[in-house]
Amino acid sequence: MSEVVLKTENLGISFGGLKAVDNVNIEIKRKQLYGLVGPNGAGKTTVFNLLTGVYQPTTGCFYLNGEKLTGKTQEQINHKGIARTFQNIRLFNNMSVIRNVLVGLHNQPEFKCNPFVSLLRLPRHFKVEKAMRERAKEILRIFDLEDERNNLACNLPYGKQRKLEIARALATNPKLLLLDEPAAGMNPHETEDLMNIIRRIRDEFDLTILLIEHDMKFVSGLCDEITVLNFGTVLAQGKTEDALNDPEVIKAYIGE
Amino acid sequence: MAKLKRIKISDYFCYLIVGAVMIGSFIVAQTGNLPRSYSNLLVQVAYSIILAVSLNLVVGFLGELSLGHAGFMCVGAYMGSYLAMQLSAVVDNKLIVLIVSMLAGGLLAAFFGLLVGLPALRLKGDYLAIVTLAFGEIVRTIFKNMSVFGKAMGLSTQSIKYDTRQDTSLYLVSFATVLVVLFLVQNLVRSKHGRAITAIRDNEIAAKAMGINVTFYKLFVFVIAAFFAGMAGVIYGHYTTPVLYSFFSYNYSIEILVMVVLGGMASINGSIIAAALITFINFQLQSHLSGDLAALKYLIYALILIVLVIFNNAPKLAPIKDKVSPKAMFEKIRAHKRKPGDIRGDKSDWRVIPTKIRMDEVLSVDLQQGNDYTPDKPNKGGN
Amino acid sequence: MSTVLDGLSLGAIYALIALGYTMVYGIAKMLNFAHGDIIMVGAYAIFVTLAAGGHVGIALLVAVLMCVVFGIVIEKVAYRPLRGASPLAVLITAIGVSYLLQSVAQIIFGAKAQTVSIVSFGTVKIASAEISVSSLITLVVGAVIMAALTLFVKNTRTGRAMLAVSEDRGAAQLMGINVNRIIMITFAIGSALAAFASIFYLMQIPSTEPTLGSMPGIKAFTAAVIGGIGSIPGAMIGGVLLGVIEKICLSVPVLAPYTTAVEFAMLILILLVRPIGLLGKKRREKV
Amino acid sequence: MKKFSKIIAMLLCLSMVVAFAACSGTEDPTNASDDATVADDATVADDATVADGSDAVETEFDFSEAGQYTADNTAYFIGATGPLTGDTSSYGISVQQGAALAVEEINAAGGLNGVQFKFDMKDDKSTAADASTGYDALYEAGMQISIGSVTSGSCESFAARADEDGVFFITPSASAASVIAASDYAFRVCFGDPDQGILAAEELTANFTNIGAIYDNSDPYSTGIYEAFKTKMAELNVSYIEQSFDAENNRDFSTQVEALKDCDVIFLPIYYTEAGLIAKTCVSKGCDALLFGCDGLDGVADQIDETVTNTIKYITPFDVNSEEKMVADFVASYTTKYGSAPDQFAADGYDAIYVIYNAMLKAGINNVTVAPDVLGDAIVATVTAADFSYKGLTGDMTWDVSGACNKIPVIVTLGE
Repeated sequence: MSEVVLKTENLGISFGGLKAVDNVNIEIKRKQLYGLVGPNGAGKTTVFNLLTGVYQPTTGCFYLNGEKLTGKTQEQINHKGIARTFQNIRLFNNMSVIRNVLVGLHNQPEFKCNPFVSLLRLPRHFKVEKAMRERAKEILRIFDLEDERNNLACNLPYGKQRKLEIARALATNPKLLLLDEPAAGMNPHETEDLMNIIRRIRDEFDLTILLIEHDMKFVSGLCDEITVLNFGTVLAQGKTEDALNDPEVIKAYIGE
Repeated sequence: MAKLKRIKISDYFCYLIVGAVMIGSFIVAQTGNLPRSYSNLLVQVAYSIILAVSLNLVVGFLGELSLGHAGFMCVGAYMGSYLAMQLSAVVDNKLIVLIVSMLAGGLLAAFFGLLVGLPALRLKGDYLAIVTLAFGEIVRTIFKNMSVFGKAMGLSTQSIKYDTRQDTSLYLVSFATVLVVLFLVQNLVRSKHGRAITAIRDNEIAAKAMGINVTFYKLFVFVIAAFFAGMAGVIYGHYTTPVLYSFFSYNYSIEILVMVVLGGMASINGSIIAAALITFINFQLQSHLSGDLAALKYLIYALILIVLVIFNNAPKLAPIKDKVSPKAMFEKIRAHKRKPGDIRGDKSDWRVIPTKIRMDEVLSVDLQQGNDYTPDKPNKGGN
Repeated sequence: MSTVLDGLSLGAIYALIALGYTMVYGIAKMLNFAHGDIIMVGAYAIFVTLAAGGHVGIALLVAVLMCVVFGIVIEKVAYRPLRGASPLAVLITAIGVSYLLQSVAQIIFGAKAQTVSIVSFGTVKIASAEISVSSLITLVVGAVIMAALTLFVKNTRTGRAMLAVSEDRGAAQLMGINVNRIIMITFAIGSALAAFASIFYLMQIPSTEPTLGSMPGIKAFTAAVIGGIGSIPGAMIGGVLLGVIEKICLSVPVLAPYTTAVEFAMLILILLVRPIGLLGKKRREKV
Repeated sequence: MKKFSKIIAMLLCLSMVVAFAACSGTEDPTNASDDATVADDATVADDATVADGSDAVETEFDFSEAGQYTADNTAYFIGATGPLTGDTSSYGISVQQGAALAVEEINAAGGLNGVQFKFDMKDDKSTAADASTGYDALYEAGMQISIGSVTSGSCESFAARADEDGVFFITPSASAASVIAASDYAFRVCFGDPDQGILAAEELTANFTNIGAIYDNSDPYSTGIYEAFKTKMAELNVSYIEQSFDAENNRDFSTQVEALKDCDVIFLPIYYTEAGLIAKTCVSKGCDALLFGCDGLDGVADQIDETVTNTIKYITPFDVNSEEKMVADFVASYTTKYGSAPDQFAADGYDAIYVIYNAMLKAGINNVTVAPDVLGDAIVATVTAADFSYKGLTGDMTWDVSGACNKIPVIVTLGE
């Protein structure tokens, strides 16, 4: 169980000469829960953006299960198996909860349905729609959102919106899930709940998870390995305990 | 789980009203009491509905502002009518000629839709709006100068025009077309593809991250909308003669947009009602305000427009509106029967639905370009 | 050569109108489709003053006054209630206002074009081409207004408040800026610019009719977009560019009937290369 | 919005149904009421312009039966459509005012055998669709005879409808060939576009060598004349410089005038609004060419001021400065009524009404509820008869079955 799912090689990007991310090398193994931490502006979200194709890296490249994904578009990368959530929640606010998840299911091969089939409402359309709904409900059940499925996404409380975003990402059936501050804005109880869910989906869906988080309790409770970023460069890397106790890391967080 | 499908009336409301008007007018026509002006009004209503519903696909569902919808209609009207005239010399059946030319006109317009869709991939908001406007103007300028389409004299469609004295079936055909268009649009909107399209509207970045093929769907919507507008153009060509480029100006595109906005973004029923209403108001104003009073026509139209829009949208008037609105009262009666949090549907109130018409440009006075947000070019040798 | 000069002076008019467009757009965040009709209001104000025997200077003053009053009233009555509503709703109201102004003008002044006998300054010879003095004045005044506007926005309290409102209306309000007042001032300035545009328009094209504003309005909108909406120098450059292209097209007989198509095709090309216009400011959505 | 508009939709559907029902009430064709207002042909109006009556026409037609929509008419209803709003509205309004003046005069003089006339013009914004809508509204309001539409595009649409119903119309100003070709019942008062183009080509080549032309490529009237002019010039093998503009989008003519600066004459097959601007551009460009135009140029005198020194000539059937009594009277009463001098559109509108009046008088129409198609056939027969002619403001006119008007053009000169 030690095959490498995500591997980045010297990943870096610069904006107008300023290196936002530089020389990041990460290796994440299958079913690993991996943390990416660092102070504000350290370039964590930029790494996510690089891994999902929002930005194209200026230097370096990354591989998913040995396949090079650098240069692919966001859609292609998602199809290859990387899904993400966003730091500032990006739900489809004017759509109901279940439809948010249904959008995530859109590209699953078993739900393929030609637009013209839908336009004419051929039998396949109904079959697919029904199957998709069933599947979406299953996913919502994991996150305890099934009862809210007909609510508008924007009417959900904050914690549930975060969970819905994860559910939606999960619906795209990823191999690697990137969670950008999943516990932000949650109370301790919700955080505890979320940690359980994350472990559960890792096991149930055979997932590898890379997450950004500021809550160190959350990180140390969940992740076995982390990378600490500061000013775009890797400050420390390795076992969570070791990395967090690295003097450089403490300095970066607390200051001199 | 109860598998019995609940039939929601609101889902079929549009078919009901369109069908009712169609059958109702047909019955009236059979008794010989349908005045020609009304059968002609019905044709106008029909092509307005097609235009408004198809534009709503672009503006309401995809969230891109298009000011060039009349351009697609123009393509359909010129090319489709021209084809119909050629066809009518060979084929005897008027209905077949109309249907074939409608499909052909639609396809040609769809091709232009593809052309307009391409910049839509790169441009946003107002920039896209002006490009669509520009497209509409370019199209009609080109048609204006083609001698095969009669240059500034327009394309005379006398030979295919329905003689409304003997043959009032055009409105029936048009309404049948409306039903087909509605069927297709409703199906699209209520399918997974419709969800993908609305997802792009709600949050393009998230939609991309979910693996939605944004390029495909944007082009798809533009093509479909253009196809329908082209069909509306062919109906127009059969309805009146000559097909004249001046009709398809951006003013007409805006009129279609007014229908969409008044009817409500992403509300097909609303588009139908607003299209019928505006066509009807225009018809009444034109019929009743003649001679010296004609100048009042636009005055009244403008006042209706301003008052309606302000009444519907002004944040400060919202409490007053909720009080007087019959639907709000109806809701109140139903409210206690319903569990809170059981609000159905995702169309919501259109006022809160944003379109990507981003009005977020900044007034800038500096000449240098801010490229702080553009990533540097990838280093080719780096991998 | 003279074609280019003609284009410059036509472009200067487009640029003046585009300046007003872009100001209002940048600050009030709305496409003011009625802006062209404010020019029509100015043109009729000049027409009436001149017909009553007034001097050109007085006419300009009256026009500025009328336009500013119209601008402010329209903003108050038609746009202010919609602050915070969907931008499309405001767009539709602006179209309504445009229709309204046109029909009122037709009711008052009739549909027929009215000749405006405005002083002609004759022509001067520059590099073997004759150019009318009024065109030169238009260009110079256009440039001066642009410079003054830039200075105003950069260096005065109100100007900086405008910038703040255009950056972030909510934040500006929190900082104690009276947003309504700033937007009103913007409309007043935009309308005053329209009044200037109308007098130069009349110098070039000495005739006024109710639909006078719609064509320059749409051209100015195009110019503003070419230059990058919200950019003051961009509006100027876009306007002049549009004017020159229009004139060059018209001077080639084969191309002349397609002038409008060429202008708009150029717009599309520019936007495809630079999706934010020539000098537009890029804002990337934070992911 | 939705809540609100749903209600409106209900109302709309209701109103449609009600409207249908209401209309069915007025449609009863059996209700051929012989209202008291219908006068017998006892009193013959003492109008000087009446051509000598012949009984031949009268006997062929039976005017007694009322039309579907005309049964309730208490006055002969003349309908028209024209641009009353929008870019070309000044032309429509001129026609409307000229026609209204004529109707007023006729009514004041006692109408047709004591029966009054009613005139109504619907706005069509120069578009085909609105012209047909306007036609329908007029027809159902009881229109019996018409002066068609003002501009060519919409008049073709009007003609297509009128042909279905057999409604006679004589358009004051829609000069495109396609208009009278579209219907057997279509006639016109003005010259045809091609005729003017050919005439202008002949006139210009005979007198000038250095010829330029500016036309409006967005306007059917202008392109109609220009195409004929172009063909004729090619035929005569004379070269000239061509310039064009698009009235919707260009109002600045410096480029065109610059290109034609050295011409002796500039041919302007356009309307007077733009011609006035071109004349003024000539001043600022220092171009002293003669400006030669067609009937659309009539009215240009209002559009220029004393700064314009170019001589302007145009082919026209109507000269506002004519000494002729009929013209002078018309100009006087028009100016009193509307506060400005009439242009050729007004004169054409005025003439069109009088042609209809005279034709009806000659055909011996005696039933105010006469069906439009019956009236149409009778008037076509009357107007195309060899002995029918009308001397109006715009010259002596006769018509053939094509619907074209034969009259002799005059060339008017301004500022010589």
